[in-house]
Amino acid sequence: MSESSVLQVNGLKTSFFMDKTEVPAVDHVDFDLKQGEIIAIVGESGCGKSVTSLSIMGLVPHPPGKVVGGEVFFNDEDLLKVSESKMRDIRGNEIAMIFQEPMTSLNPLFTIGNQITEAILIHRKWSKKQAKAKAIEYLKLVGLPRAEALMNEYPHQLSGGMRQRVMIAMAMVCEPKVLIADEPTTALDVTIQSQILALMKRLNQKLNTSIILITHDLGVVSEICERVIVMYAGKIVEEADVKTIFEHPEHPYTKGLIQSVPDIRNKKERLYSIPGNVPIPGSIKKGCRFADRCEFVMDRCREKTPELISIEGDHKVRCFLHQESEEQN
Amino acid sequence: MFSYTIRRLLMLIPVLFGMTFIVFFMIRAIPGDPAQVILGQLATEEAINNLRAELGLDQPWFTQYFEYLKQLLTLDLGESLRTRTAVSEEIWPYMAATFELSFVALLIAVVVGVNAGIISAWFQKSWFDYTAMVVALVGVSMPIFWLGLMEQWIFSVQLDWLPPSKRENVKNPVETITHFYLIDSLIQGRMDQFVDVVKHLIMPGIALATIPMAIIARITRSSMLEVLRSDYIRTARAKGQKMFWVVYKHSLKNAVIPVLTVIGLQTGLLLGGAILTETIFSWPGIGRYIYNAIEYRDYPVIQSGILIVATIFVLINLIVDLLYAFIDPRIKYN
Amino acid sequence: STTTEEAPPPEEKAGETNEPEETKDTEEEQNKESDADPVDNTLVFGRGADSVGLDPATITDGESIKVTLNIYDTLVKYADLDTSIEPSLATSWESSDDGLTYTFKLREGVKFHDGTDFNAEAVVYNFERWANGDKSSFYYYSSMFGGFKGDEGHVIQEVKAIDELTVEFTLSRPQAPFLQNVAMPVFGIASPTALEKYGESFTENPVGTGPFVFQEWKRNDKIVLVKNDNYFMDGYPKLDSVIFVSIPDNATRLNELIAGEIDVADGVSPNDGSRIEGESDLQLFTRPSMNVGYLGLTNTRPPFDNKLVRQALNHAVDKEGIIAAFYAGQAEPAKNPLPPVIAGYNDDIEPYPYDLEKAKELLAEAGYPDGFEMELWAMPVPRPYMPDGQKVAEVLQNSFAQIGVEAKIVSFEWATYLEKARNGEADAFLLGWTGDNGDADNFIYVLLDKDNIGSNNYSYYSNDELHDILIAAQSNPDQEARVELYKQAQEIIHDDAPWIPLVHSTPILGGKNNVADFFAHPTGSQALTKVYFE
Amino acid sequence: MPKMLLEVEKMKKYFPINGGILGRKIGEVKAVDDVSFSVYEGETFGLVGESGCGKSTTGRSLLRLHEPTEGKVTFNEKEITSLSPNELRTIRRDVQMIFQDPFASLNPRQTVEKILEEPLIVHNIGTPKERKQMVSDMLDTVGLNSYHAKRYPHQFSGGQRQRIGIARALMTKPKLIIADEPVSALDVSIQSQILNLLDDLQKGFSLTYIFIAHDLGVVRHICDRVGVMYLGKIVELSSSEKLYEKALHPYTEALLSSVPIPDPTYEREHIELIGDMPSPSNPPTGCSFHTRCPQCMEICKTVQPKFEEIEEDHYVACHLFSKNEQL
Amino acid sequence: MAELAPNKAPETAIRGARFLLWLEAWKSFKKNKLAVVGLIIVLIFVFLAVFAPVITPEGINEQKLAERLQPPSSEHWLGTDDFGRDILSRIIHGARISLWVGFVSVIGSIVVGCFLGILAGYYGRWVDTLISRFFDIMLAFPSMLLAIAIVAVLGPSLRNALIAIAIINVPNFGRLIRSKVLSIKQEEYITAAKAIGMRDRRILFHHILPNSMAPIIVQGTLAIATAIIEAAALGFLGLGAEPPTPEWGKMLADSKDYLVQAPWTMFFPGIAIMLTVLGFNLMGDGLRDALDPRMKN
Ligand SMILES: Nc1ncnc2c1ncn2[C@@H]1O[C@H](COP(=O)(O)OP(=O)(O)OP(=O)(O)O)[C@@H](O)[C@H]1O
Ligand SMILES: Nc1ncnc2c1ncn2[C@@H]1O[C@H](COP(=O)(O)OP(=O)(O)OP(=O)(O)O)[C@@H](O)[C@H]1O
Ligand SMILES: [Mg+2]
Ligand SMILES: [Mg+2]
Repeated sequence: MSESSVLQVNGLKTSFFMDKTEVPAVDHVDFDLKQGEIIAIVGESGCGKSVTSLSIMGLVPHPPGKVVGGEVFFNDEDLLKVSESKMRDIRGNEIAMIFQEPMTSLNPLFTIGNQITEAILIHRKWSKKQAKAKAIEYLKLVGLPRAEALMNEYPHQLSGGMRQRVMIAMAMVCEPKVLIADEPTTALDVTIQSQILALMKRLNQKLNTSIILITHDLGVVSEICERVIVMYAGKIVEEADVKTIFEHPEHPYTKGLIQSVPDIRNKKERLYSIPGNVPIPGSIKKGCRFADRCEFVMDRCREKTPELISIEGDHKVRCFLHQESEEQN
Repeated sequence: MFSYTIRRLLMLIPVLFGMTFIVFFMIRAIPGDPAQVILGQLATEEAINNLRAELGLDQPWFTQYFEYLKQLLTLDLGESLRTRTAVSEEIWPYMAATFELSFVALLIAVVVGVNAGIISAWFQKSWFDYTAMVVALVGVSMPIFWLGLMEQWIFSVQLDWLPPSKRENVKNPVETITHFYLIDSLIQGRMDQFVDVVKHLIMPGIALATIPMAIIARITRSSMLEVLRSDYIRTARAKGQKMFWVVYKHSLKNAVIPVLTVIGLQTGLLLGGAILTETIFSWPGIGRYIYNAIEYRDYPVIQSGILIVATIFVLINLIVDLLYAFIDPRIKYN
Repeated sequence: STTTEEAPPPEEKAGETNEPEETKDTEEEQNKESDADPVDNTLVFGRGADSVGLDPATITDGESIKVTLNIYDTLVKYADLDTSIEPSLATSWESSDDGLTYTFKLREGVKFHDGTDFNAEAVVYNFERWANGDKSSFYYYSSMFGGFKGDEGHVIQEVKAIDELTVEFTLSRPQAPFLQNVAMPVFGIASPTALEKYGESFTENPVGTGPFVFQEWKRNDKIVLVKNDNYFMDGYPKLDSVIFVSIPDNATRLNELIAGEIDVADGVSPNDGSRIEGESDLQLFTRPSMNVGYLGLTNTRPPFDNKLVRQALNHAVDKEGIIAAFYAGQAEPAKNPLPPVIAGYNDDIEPYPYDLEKAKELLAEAGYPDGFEMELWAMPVPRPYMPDGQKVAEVLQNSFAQIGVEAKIVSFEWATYLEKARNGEADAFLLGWTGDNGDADNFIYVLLDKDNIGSNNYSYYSNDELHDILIAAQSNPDQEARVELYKQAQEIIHDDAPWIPLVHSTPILGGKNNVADFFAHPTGSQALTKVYFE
Repeated sequence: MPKMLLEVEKMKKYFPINGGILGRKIGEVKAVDDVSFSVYEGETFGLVGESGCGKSTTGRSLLRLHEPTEGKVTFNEKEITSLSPNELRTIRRDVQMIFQDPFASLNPRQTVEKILEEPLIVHNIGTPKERKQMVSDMLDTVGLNSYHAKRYPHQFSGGQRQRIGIARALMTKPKLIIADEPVSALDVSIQSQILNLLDDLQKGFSLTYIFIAHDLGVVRHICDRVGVMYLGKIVELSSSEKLYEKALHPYTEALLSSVPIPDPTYEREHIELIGDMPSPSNPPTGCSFHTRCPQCMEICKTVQPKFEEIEEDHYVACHLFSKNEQL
Repeated sequence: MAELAPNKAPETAIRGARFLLWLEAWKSFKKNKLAVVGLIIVLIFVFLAVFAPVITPEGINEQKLAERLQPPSSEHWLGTDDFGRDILSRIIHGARISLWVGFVSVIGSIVVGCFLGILAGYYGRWVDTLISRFFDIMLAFPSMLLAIAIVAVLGPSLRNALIAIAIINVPNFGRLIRSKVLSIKQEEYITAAKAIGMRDRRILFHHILPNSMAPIIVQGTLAIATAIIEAAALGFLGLGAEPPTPEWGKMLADSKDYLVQAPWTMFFPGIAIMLTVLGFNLMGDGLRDALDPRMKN
């Protein structure tokens, strides 16, 4: 475990068992998260982003899902091996998580106050009063007006943006080392999205919390992240710092993805589009999972799965195009 | 909320009105003349005609119907043709008997059903889940008159543990105050009678509870399963909350609405008189009261009995609806 | 006279009544009761239905009579096990030779439960009350005594108190079964004071002179009677109290008996007889048979208007088989409408043998060589004479089928059943009768005379010759002569075959072993005066 | 100047809110509140705005899928708002819709073939055999194969379903297509496929689009003219070039500055709006944006700004630019 | 999102496309073991019902009073009843009755319920108010009492019991359909259908009704179960089938008195009712899971 790493994921593999066949949703994912860093995991719907984060939290729905391999090191412990009660101590306390749907992620039948203080009282032996004060403090911290009044309100009385702030407050209230945010802004309007992103950035700087931001929006990535992991069909296909990804994408998928986003700054005559569709998980048994949609596909792409290799510093790619050049070098 | 309640109560009027209409004309379509029934087979034509006149049965149906409605408006439920007593006076003991039995049945059904449902959902696909659900299915598939007879045979005839029928030991009767024997025996400090009453309640209670219990267990399970899959449950778990509290605090409250609906409907059915159970266990409840009235063509009793049962049914379901709003802050009736 | 049994059609089955009334007058008395701890010497009598009312004059159903019989006394009463006449409120009586005057000497020192004296005036009061009856009440009075005052056929011309303890009845025409009739429990003498006091609600506040005093009535549930300490029979009653509880379901009632919750179970289904015998702490009571169960054929409906068809069907019934299967042997096959215990029974009649060939021949002769289709009505409720009408119907259906007669079993609710049958809508119907005064007239005239078409003559059988005989028998005070007339009547009936007489059953009751001196009376209602626990 | 195909004048759509003891109307949601615009033949007209601002309601009211509360809609010189139900049905042949959720808008129990054939049946076009041919041609056109014809919607991926939705809209050879967020449910890589397809079809069939979206990038890419909606009103309307170069209305500006740009090197100032859009059942007085406007003035709180043409073909409703006010 | 591999042989494999949905439902149904057990139970009873005359060892009505109440033996597998009739034969024939009552009454309720439900759901306004209130009234009745009263009006017979059961179930279906119509009316594909200019009636029959079928089938299956029990209950009260019809509830009532003496007479008809009802319930559950994707886990 490197010095500043807070979380280290090695060879994580999580599968779903449907009718007794194993469908791997996350397949050998490795990455490091450093202290105070914001990394992004991007990729299209179904590529395994959420499952990765749930695996880290030990919340993969079981059945049908199960983490079948790998390690997740946190505080020198493999989270995949610790007991459920130990894991409960970590959840929400040291690693917190917020979810995509602010509308449905809060329990509609309990007040905001109740839900935030609960998060505190699970982990801290505080009085209700103390917990309440802390909750109000955090509601203010995430920029919610009328924090005291909000404590007694129900989620449905809040707008989407407010709810997402509450979620963030709830996640941060125990001052976790790591915050996993699974598409925290996808359901929100752009104006609200930019508020939330700014908030996360602020919290990251102020509390030095490491953040894993999961998204499919490359714009969001470029706004606040330092490092980017691109996933495709359960595997990491490219990893690099944010500038490199946008300026020198190496994997054909990453390239295609970046090019197919329409930009508000200028009108392209025609958008680039990657042909075909994202494969059904488990449908591709051998070879590169992008092969069917790849412009540069070679015979070997269909036969063997390329490794994720480092091409330049922290820049890693999983593609035979680069493996070759590596090998030649 | 208040105005919603008022509106619902107003809506009750046409329902009850329609009800009186249907009941009134339907029971008069049943062949057989109450005067004849009352007087028996020895009665002369003349005697029957006299009695008919006395009871107002010789009037055209519509006249009789309007008379009846007029009566109802003054909250007069009429007089039993057979016992010549005001229905409003004589109905209470039957209602109480039914309430008491239904309450016990419902208690059993809810406590067992809800918990079985919760545990099944929590440990989905475990042996408990499978067993509980198969048992529940067998429960709903069981003809309860059969179950009742089997119970009697096993527990009172073979094992002699429980009294086979009725509400109390006739030789040691409960002195009635409220007509709820559990309460009556308690407030008089007669523990022996209380135990006796409880013993009498067990078998019919279970027989009556079987079906609602099974239904409640099933609905609780499916409702819980849905809730357990929801995002906010994941949130609760992500906070580090214990599964027990996730289930019993976060999930149950959310899952309870459909369960409540079912409980409301089932309560209505129970109160509507489980005639078969009441017959088998000689339970002097409202179901048999009305059933007998049908046999005797005791029109006022049938009319008022059904009207009261229906009103209670509708009211219970209204209360259930209002309860939703207490449980779920999103529901606002305006 | 008429019966207890039929009149009350609906009442008896799973019937239940309903009353709230009970509570008020109950509570005080109950307090007393719980202090007294009546458990020890209390008899719990389980039966199929609740009573309808407790004013004996107005009731018609057996379940009411079972109770009133224990609250009231009649002038004369039946013996414990048959219908012979014994003194009761009247210690002696005599009749004039022409049969038009009866003089009763009354018992001295008898008091009603309300403390008022029983005397000749009270008797007169009661008879006057009945004779002036409102037409919608007192059915028994009018049917036993030919209507009310002023009616043409009214029998009791006058009832006079000769002195404090002597009453004289003057009849307008001789009535042979007069004493039999007066002994009927429905003519129990009620307290005039109480009658005045309670008016309409007397039926819920009965006051008589009988062995037991009414205490409480919870409709559909139970009636509680307690010992009359001042009863005129010395040392009686032996029980402290009696509780009549209604348990509609036969099986449940038996379970209650086995479980020891009740002491006597009425209306035990014949099949359960063996079960009771099998229990060491139970005993079986049999009620001497005084009934008839029959299949009535509506004589006005084709093809039953054809005597040959009726006779053919008479040949097609295996009575022995039915008795073995559904009466558990507790019955004897019937060949007459009269049960054998009743004077006038014609034992010389040869029953129609069970002979399907013969039946077919008769059918062919009647013009139905291929049989026909018919409806066979089955009673929906158990009766002592027919514990399970449906099953008997099934057996009949099965044997009729063998002679080509396709019977469809039909049933209605009891009230409807009777009404429709009375209207002559049935082809063939199961029914029966329990005698209530032990007189032949109470069977043959009531059930088969043309006068009673539209009433108890459900089969619409009308024969003028028979009518003349029956009327003659009614007013002839000479018992011998009457017996002859009834024997003659039975011959006519046998030949005309308006019914298929099926059985005379011996109804059974179950009781705890320690119940002693319980006499199941043939009329279906018994006084519990002598009962005690061993 | 190209021909005007559709003209919307002062259209309003209020949804009633029921309640009270007798369930009467106790209020209304002003989903669309006085909207006017016109669409020219062959162009793509975009409607953008935050969720709930009334874009879909506007689109649907045009076709009278919601009956507009007030206002006039003229299509091809026919006044849609006053047509009889029968005439309306005929008009619908020429104006078709594509829906946001490609799954929800396809009947799950019909095969693709059936789904596509239905518009033809409804409008009595062709014999069964011809119709079959037309269906298979159309499938080719939208990039599916005719062997897909016998399948059910759930057997397709999101992008393919949206192609089916598009094919259905094209079956009757309409002139105008109202596309209500046709790509917002799709993944980026699929989104670009669909956008390209729409582009191609526009050329091939000489279609006019009304394109509703909340993604400003997509709108920029595909639209010729854009209307920006806020709380039931169009606050700015202009050609897409002008709008993206130099937005006038403070809301548009804020909106544009909030869009994350997939370019980490690109620096710009964010205009952060405070709070959320007010409820359309209780809109603010004056300018409906004044509660969140960074440049709010006193007048904005009371007086509703007029929707005026500030420059050629550039309409704005804002007091900052109001000519009258400045005079 | 699921994409079918495009290189699979198309045309032939996909013939009978209408069936495809059912095929898929069947596949998911097949996986549900309990549901399959239910189906098998139901099929067995259906088989017994259809071939009753062929397979029963004896006729249902052959009374042999001499052989009454015999315990199960090799000759009479389930013993004989109080008429000496073979219980097995009667139970097998009874399957006909119960299934007949179940199916016919439920189909009756569905037809009437659908008609009223569609009227209410589709036309709304006062039609809806009227019909809905009518359903409310019907539902507020204690259902068993209502059935008893109806039978009392019509006279007790199997047919009338069937009618009574059908009547008391009408509002259940009516409400179901109404709510389905109302909710489907809100679906986007209905808007889409309107947008292509489709007439209301076509929308109703081509879109709304077919999409309401699944819940009706599910509810129908479960209702058959209830109907069988209700028929048995009416039979038990003596308000159902006429003798000697071997209706199970009636068989139970008939043998009630023999519970101790000859328990098999009471035991087997009870088991038959329970099994059949269980079969339908299991099947209904399975169908619900298979046809209603929301219930899938
Ligand atoms: N509960 C589940 N049961 C079965 N398969 C699942 C389940 N959850 C996820 N999967 C499968 O795992 C794969 C990865 O899903 P995941 O939710 O991680 O995708 P994602 O990248 O988060 O997509 P999105 O952007 O849509 O959230 C998907 O293909 C999905 O089919
Ligand atoms: N059928 C309806 N009944 C009542 N209110 C409605 C109805 N449809 C829409 N609304 C309300 O009208 C307003 C505008 O809705 P609309 O769907 O047009 O917004 P939108 O701009 O399309 O939003 P989105 O981006 O979320 O699709 C919203 O506040 C909505 O709640
Ligand atoms: Mg996800
Ligand atoms: Mg919209």
